[in-house]
Amino acid sequence: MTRFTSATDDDREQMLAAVGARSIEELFADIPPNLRLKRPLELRDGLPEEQVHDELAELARRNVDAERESCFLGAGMYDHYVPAIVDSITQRSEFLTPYTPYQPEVSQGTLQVMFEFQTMISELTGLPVANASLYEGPSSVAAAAYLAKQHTGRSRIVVSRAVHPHSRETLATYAVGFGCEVVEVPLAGGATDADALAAAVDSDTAAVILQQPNFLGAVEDLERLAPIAKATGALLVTSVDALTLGVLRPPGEFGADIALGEGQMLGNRLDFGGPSFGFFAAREEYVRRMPGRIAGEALDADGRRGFVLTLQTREQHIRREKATSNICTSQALNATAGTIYLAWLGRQGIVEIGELMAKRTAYARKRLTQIEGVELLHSEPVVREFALRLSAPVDRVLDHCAMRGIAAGYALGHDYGELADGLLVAITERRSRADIDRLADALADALVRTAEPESAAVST
Amino acid sequence: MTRFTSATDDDREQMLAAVGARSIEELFADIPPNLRLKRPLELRDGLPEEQVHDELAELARRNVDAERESCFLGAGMYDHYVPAIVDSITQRSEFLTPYTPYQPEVSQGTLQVMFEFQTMISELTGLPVANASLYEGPSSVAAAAYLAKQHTGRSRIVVSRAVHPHSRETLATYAVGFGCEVVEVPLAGGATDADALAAAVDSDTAAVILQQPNFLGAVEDLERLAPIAKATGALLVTSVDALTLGVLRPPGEFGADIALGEGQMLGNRLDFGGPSFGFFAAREEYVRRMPGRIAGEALDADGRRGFVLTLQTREQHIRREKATSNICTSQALNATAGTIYLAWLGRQGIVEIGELMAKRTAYARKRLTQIEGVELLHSEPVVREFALRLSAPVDRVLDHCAMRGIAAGYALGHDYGELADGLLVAITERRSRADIDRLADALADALVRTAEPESAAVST
Amino acid sequence: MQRDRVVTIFERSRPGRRAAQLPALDVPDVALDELIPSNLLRSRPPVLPEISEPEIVRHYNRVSRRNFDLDTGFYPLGSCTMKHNPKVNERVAAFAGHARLHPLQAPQRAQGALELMWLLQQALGAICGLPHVSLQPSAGAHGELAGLLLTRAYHADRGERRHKVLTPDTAHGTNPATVTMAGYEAVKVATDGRGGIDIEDLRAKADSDVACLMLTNPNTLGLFDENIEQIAELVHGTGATLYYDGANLNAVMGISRPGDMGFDIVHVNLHKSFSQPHGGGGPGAGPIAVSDRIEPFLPRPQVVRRAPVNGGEPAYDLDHDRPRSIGRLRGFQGNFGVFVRSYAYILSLGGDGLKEASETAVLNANYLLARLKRGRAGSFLPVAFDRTCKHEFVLSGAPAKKKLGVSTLDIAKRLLDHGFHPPTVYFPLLVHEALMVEPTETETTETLDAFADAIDDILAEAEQDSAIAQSAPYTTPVRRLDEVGATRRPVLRQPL
Amino acid sequence: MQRDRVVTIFERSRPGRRAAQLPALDVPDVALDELIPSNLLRSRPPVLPEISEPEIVRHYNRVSRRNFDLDTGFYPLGSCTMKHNPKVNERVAAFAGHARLHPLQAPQRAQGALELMWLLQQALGAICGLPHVSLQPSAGAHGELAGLLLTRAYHADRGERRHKVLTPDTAHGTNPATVTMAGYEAVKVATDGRGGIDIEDLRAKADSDVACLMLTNPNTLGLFDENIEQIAELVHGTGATLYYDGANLNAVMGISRPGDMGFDIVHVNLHKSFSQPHGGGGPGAGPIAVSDRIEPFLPRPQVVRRAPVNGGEPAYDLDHDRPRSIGRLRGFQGNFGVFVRSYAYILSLGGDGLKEASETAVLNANYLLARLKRGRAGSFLPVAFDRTCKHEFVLSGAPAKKKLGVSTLDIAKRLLDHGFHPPTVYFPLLVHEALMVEPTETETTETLDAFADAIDDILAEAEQDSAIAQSAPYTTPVRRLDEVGATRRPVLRQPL
Ligand SMILES: Cc1ncc(COP(=O)(O)O)c(C=O)c1O
Ligand SMILES: Cc1ncc(COP(=O)(O)O)c(C=O)c1O
Repeated sequence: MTRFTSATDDDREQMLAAVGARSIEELFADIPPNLRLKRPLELRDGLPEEQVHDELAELARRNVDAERESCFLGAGMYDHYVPAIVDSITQRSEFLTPYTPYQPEVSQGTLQVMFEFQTMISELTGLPVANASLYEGPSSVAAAAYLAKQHTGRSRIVVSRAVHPHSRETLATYAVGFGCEVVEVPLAGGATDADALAAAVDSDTAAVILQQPNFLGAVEDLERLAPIAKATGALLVTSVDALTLGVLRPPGEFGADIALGEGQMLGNRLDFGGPSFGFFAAREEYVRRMPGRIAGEALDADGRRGFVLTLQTREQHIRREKATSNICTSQALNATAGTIYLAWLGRQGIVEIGELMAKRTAYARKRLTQIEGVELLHSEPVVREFALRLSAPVDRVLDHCAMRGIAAGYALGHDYGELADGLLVAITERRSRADIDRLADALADALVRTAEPESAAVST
Repeated sequence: MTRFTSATDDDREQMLAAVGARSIEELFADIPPNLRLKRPLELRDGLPEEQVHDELAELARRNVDAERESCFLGAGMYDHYVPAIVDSITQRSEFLTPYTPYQPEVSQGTLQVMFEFQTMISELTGLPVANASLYEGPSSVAAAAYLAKQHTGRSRIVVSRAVHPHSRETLATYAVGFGCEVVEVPLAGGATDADALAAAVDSDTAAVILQQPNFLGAVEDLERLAPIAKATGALLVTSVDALTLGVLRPPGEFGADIALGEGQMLGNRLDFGGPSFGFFAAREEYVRRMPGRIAGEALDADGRRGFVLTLQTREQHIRREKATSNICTSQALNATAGTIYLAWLGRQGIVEIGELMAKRTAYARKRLTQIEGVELLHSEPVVREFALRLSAPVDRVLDHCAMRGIAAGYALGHDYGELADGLLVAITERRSRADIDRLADALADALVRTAEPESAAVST
Repeated sequence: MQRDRVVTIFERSRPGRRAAQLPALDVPDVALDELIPSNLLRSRPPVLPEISEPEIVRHYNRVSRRNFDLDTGFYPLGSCTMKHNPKVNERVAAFAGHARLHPLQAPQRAQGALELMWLLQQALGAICGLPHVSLQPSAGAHGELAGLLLTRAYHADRGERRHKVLTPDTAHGTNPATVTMAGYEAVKVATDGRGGIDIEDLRAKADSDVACLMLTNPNTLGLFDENIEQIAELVHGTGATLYYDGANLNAVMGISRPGDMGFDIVHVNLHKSFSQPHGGGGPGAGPIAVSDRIEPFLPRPQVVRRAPVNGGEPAYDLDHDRPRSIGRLRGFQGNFGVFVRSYAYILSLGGDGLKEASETAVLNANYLLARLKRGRAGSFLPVAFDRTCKHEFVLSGAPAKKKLGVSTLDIAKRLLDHGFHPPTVYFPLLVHEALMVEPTETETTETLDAFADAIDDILAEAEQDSAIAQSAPYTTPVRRLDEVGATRRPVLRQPL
Repeated sequence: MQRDRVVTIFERSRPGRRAAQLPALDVPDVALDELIPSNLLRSRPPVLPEISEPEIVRHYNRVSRRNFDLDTGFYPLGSCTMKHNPKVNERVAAFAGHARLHPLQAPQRAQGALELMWLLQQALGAICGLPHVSLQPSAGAHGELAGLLLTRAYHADRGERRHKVLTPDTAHGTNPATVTMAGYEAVKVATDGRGGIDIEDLRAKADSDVACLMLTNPNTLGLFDENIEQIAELVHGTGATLYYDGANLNAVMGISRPGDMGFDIVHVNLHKSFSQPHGGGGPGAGPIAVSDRIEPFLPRPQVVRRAPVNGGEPAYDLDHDRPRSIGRLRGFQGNFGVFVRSYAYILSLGGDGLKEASETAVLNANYLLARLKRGRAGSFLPVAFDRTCKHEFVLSGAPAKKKLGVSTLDIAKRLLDHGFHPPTVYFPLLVHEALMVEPTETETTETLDAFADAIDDILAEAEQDSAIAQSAPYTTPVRRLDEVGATRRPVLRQPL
């Protein structure tokens, strides 16, 4: 008997008797004998809880996390502080352990949070409708392309090279399935090349996908790009960083049809990349094509206000092969964390955090580019992340900084062959001026040392 | 406005208007002006949550806790594993945030847990009644002495020198107040000297206090000591380690009048010594003199089963200067943790953990005494803790072991001048055979090195 | 559960209140429009709530109490495996070494995380009987999509283009929905009299244009398809792949392996068989296990173990260099936090424990079914296919509807008043007025008995007065909601 | 709240079930009676529950739902300062560096913990206006005992033996109870017409046999004693000490300091003013702050800061070498986990924030009082002393009882049906049918308004039909319980 089960030998006997079976094996008689596993699984024996704890603690210790070093890594996920109320509320079994609110009468908690979440996302993006979450950022980009294809009947997706590489790759993966050609618009400096965009968009273009701020941290000139993107009737899809939307003009105001994004920065842990959530907002006209759960207000039999899952005829469990998406289990608890985080941040906080990041980022950008061997990769406006060029091999510089307890940023060369000397540096409200100054020192030091011969450098 | 308050400037104005005051200061007009603090408190400015988190994390990092070293420290508190359900249940706001269950109709949760706790303590100790918790171990010893004094009208308390030094010191502190003489019975080897006990007990003796297992880890021969202790009508008070009561005969079966103890080992964190809880069980005849809250079953107006605080006429809020104790706020949440832990451990587990500790302790005792320079301090039977004599200065040995990531035990010399070479080593289910073997290696190594001249030793 | 009036967080908001306090500005102040052109700046802050910490806590605490949850009561939601979520999993997932690890941390500084993923891959491979695992998919449906994209890549690699994917009529909705998203045509296969695949129908449809057959086994009727070997042979004969929807893996862990049954691709719902809490609808994870011939196409990056260098520890790495890969399905490495919990779960149970879990799940289901059969459910809610079930079973409420006038929905709603979460209803579609009951292994016989009694009570009550069930529930935070009205005039956000 | 039938954990127990799984025996097996004489061994295991983890979780989850809690609703329990408990405090207290630190760890390896304690001592000293602090006492009453033992030691040191301790008739029960435990005789001092100490009565009783006057200021009527300077002079004139029961410190933080008022010894309830959650009745902590002349007698050990060696960091230590100390009051160093939370709270608020907390606490109390006065409470529940109150106020239910036939208890019970925790009732004893209301600073005006409305509704209802309140509550998990019966035939444990 495991510690999670209750059937004692006595229980088993009594239950088998009630079933009319002589043995547990008999219950599996319908499995052809040669398909039955004749030996134990190749797994270790079960462990007491404390040993499970200790083994996981040992694995965790072998990771250098953002508690142990000063983390300037971003590129889609960011080391923001998750307030304690987020954990204490999401760990309540009432939110943690139920499933999708199929029975609204006993799921008003989850449903109300969804409704509040949708309202917040709608407010942030400046678009009237939002769903209750998707898996995460990049797959939401692919979902938007699918919507655009279904909606327009067109088969080209135009995507800026300044969109997150993971989003572009995911889009490409999905597009092979639903049958779309993906066309990439090059960069001009740090931003999307407007002329190339104009050239790329044609009458078979279902969607144009941009990112704000883009992967290199640049604030795209959406005022200029939006009309170009929409010129031929394509849907304008913007992938946005929700935490910048206290200061940046929301996509809805630029005429975006869909705004979506990664939700990790909203009260979710880094968790080595997941689970987090994707959000997805759109203009009214797309609501019946949106993927994912949507909560709506409803009245009960006594006229009391409540909430239900609504517009379910979009969904796989009703429409099956005609569904607008195959998504079922999504990321409700992560979106709940996002909701609590946004309530915590509040109307003032969302602006303040954007301003704080923008000002610290400006400081960091200036401070770091004063270092010999460091220059700006682009000079576009930025909010929370910016790109540099280093005069020494980026990976070696990163290793040097790591030895000093600093994750200095992300090497752009992983994704952009043409930017092999590029470093992407992210700033959050957790990275103080002192942290930035320490990064500057480490970077300066690393650049000097990595200029030295390898052997000497290694001995540090 | 702090982040925990809601009164905006507008709120304040509106509220002041309702009160009919012009300013907040006016509300403090009754404080004589020269008693008003004219300057800010000498405290730092308030910090954002994340900075509070970071500062506390930094302080925590400067402690070597049992997650970071192999901990053989015991002497009253032990590094047992606290199962995750204990935290997840006690962190539910329903248990965490209410106060003493003064309104039973909306406090059935707390009251039921108290009732279950009392039942478990009663079962463990073999005594019919238990209260719902006291502060912790040593002050519970003092509380028992106070009860004995009140009950018998006598004024001598006889305590074995094998009782925890903190208990003896606390007793001495309290006894000055309630006016009792405290008489100590010496050790004979590792246990209480039975003859000396017989000599110490007289007709003015209110209580005899023994500890099981005693501070040196020895299982006292209560069968022999109990009749001696009770010979003149004194109350026999035993301080017990609850986690040994799956294997050790319970105090109630030896005729103890009161059994009490420290509750930390029952699902409570080490927490550098607190908060934990004290438990207190007694024979029926003392129930109306017991200190602390007691829950009892009761029926409601509709005949439904419920629980209430009962026998409150013992308590300070009813009886004031005639109360049997001054205790008010106690350690309810810690006792709740204890209740969950005991439910988790269960009828089989309480025996198994005792047996596991006893067998590992036997192994460790044998293994360590094979080391050159280590010998048994006593050879009494032990369950989870035992005492050694070292041939080198204990503190230096401990420092050496600490450098190897091992807290080797507690130096008895702190409390027993005559045992300056004594080391007390504790075993829990967390200390594996491999840990014990590592301790043996470290100890052997330390004994060799501390025999060397100081300077050489330090360079390790 | 809380029955108070709905108040949203926005309705609790008052101008000027706040919970967040951010670090003070510690760098030179600059006007924002000196940094960013003002036409790209927001003119009016988004209307988020203004509320203090204590009030946020109270709000969500109160709201939470309007949920039914697994830690409070029985939740036999068929197909969802609502088993206990061990609390230690939450504890280990919260370690800073996991929770605050950046996904782009260099592999040499994330060895613990990569090893954990590798160990989980190994374990899932062993359980599924297939050698290669990708943890990337975010849920079951995502795993299905991966499976069909893998199928496409496999066929393409062999120079084939196939257009159809077969799914049984009992399939979960995600199966056909995925077929469409993956650019295939969904073709339904019929169910035979014993609740398995109708072999004749399959034979008729399994032609060379079929790319894949997606199957659940035990299927959504809770029945093991005894003909699985024949099915596999048939499907493989056409050159198609065989996909295993692992939602029902909880019935056969350590007992029978999909790989041995002949499946090429399997998805595993970590939020079902492997105890990840359901969170109100996620997060979950849908790792896939595949056979050798599918392996080259697995998503990128893949967690690999590199041979030890200089006799040291083996090194774990992310392999991006997979030229035939279908590519990424999402950002970063997958739902790592879910992997931690499920790996902890597997460690807790071990091989024997997993097997015992499946045995007990099946025993509990058969016991509950036997109990129900003996009562009024025997006549009013008969089991759809009268065989030994696996971890769940499907009842038909058609007789109850006809004879008593109470529908499956009515019975489900009335169960709420008895303090139980209802089973899955109206699925699978094949069964009229279906009630799909999955007790899981972590329930006691006492709970199963109480549930059977409640069903019996409800039917007995309906024999007397069907109106009671028809208007149930009565004791829940709200009563039946007007879903039709909600769809007709959708209110999807709060007007502010 | 849950209204289901009571089932205890023992009643859920079934032979053979279990949750705990312990590490396997990894040392040679020996029979237990080879290690320990069999007459000292237990013959029959204690009857603890036998139950699996999922069932334990469900049990206590369900049981928990039968509690009213601060995170769900307003809890104006007078004298208890039920302010919000910041969640970050729980987070930082759980760090392994705190939670798994052994109390006997060598000071050089526990520097963080000792520094934290030292910083908390400093902060409490600053708030109290007294230079020396001991954190040892476990709660307020324990602090009181410490205070009287210090008083005794102080007098003894001067060769004096005094026998009496004065407490006002409004004093909390712990004050006189402590007096007795400390071996003194409790002498009551009367209250004057403004709710303060009756100076004449005090003068009459303050003779040279008085060891101490224990005072709460603001007192339990919520009123600041304006004559405190005169009182201090009078008491000090006799050579006695002046003890400050700090339960009401939440009214004056940063505004007025007990040390400046002339108090020699102060206890602070960390579970009141400093936000430690109340836990259903603890844990708390009752640190004491004292003046120079009391310092030599402080409990042992004391956390001290030693001057930096070689210009390094200062070292924190436990000083056991205090020859005039009263000794220990408990094991180890006190309720360290509580210190972590309260220190985090002080860091969160800072000096200004603490002052604002007190200001708002007082404003909220006066506002609520004003709101109540204006309604029916004005005539049926008049305030006992009509002055500006501090953080709380006391109403008298005597008129309601007389005119409406509803007692303070009835009103309290009826409040439960309105979703509020009642105020403290029947304390202080001085006030007939007392209702002691402490809203705290963390409540909104909306909540205060709603509470005032509820009181008004209850009184209005009682004007129509007093029987309703007399039999309240109706909506709680249980209704009024037979406390008399429970005392008469106590059932204090479950028979097994
Ligand atoms: C049989 C079956 N298949 C597939 C799925 C889809 O899995 P997920 O919800 O994880 O996407 C489910 C989940 O409900 C299911 O029950
Ligand atoms: C005025 C007053 N004094 C003393 C105490 C005793 O404090 P504690 O409960 O912490 O022992 C209380 C607590 O209720 C109180 O309100």
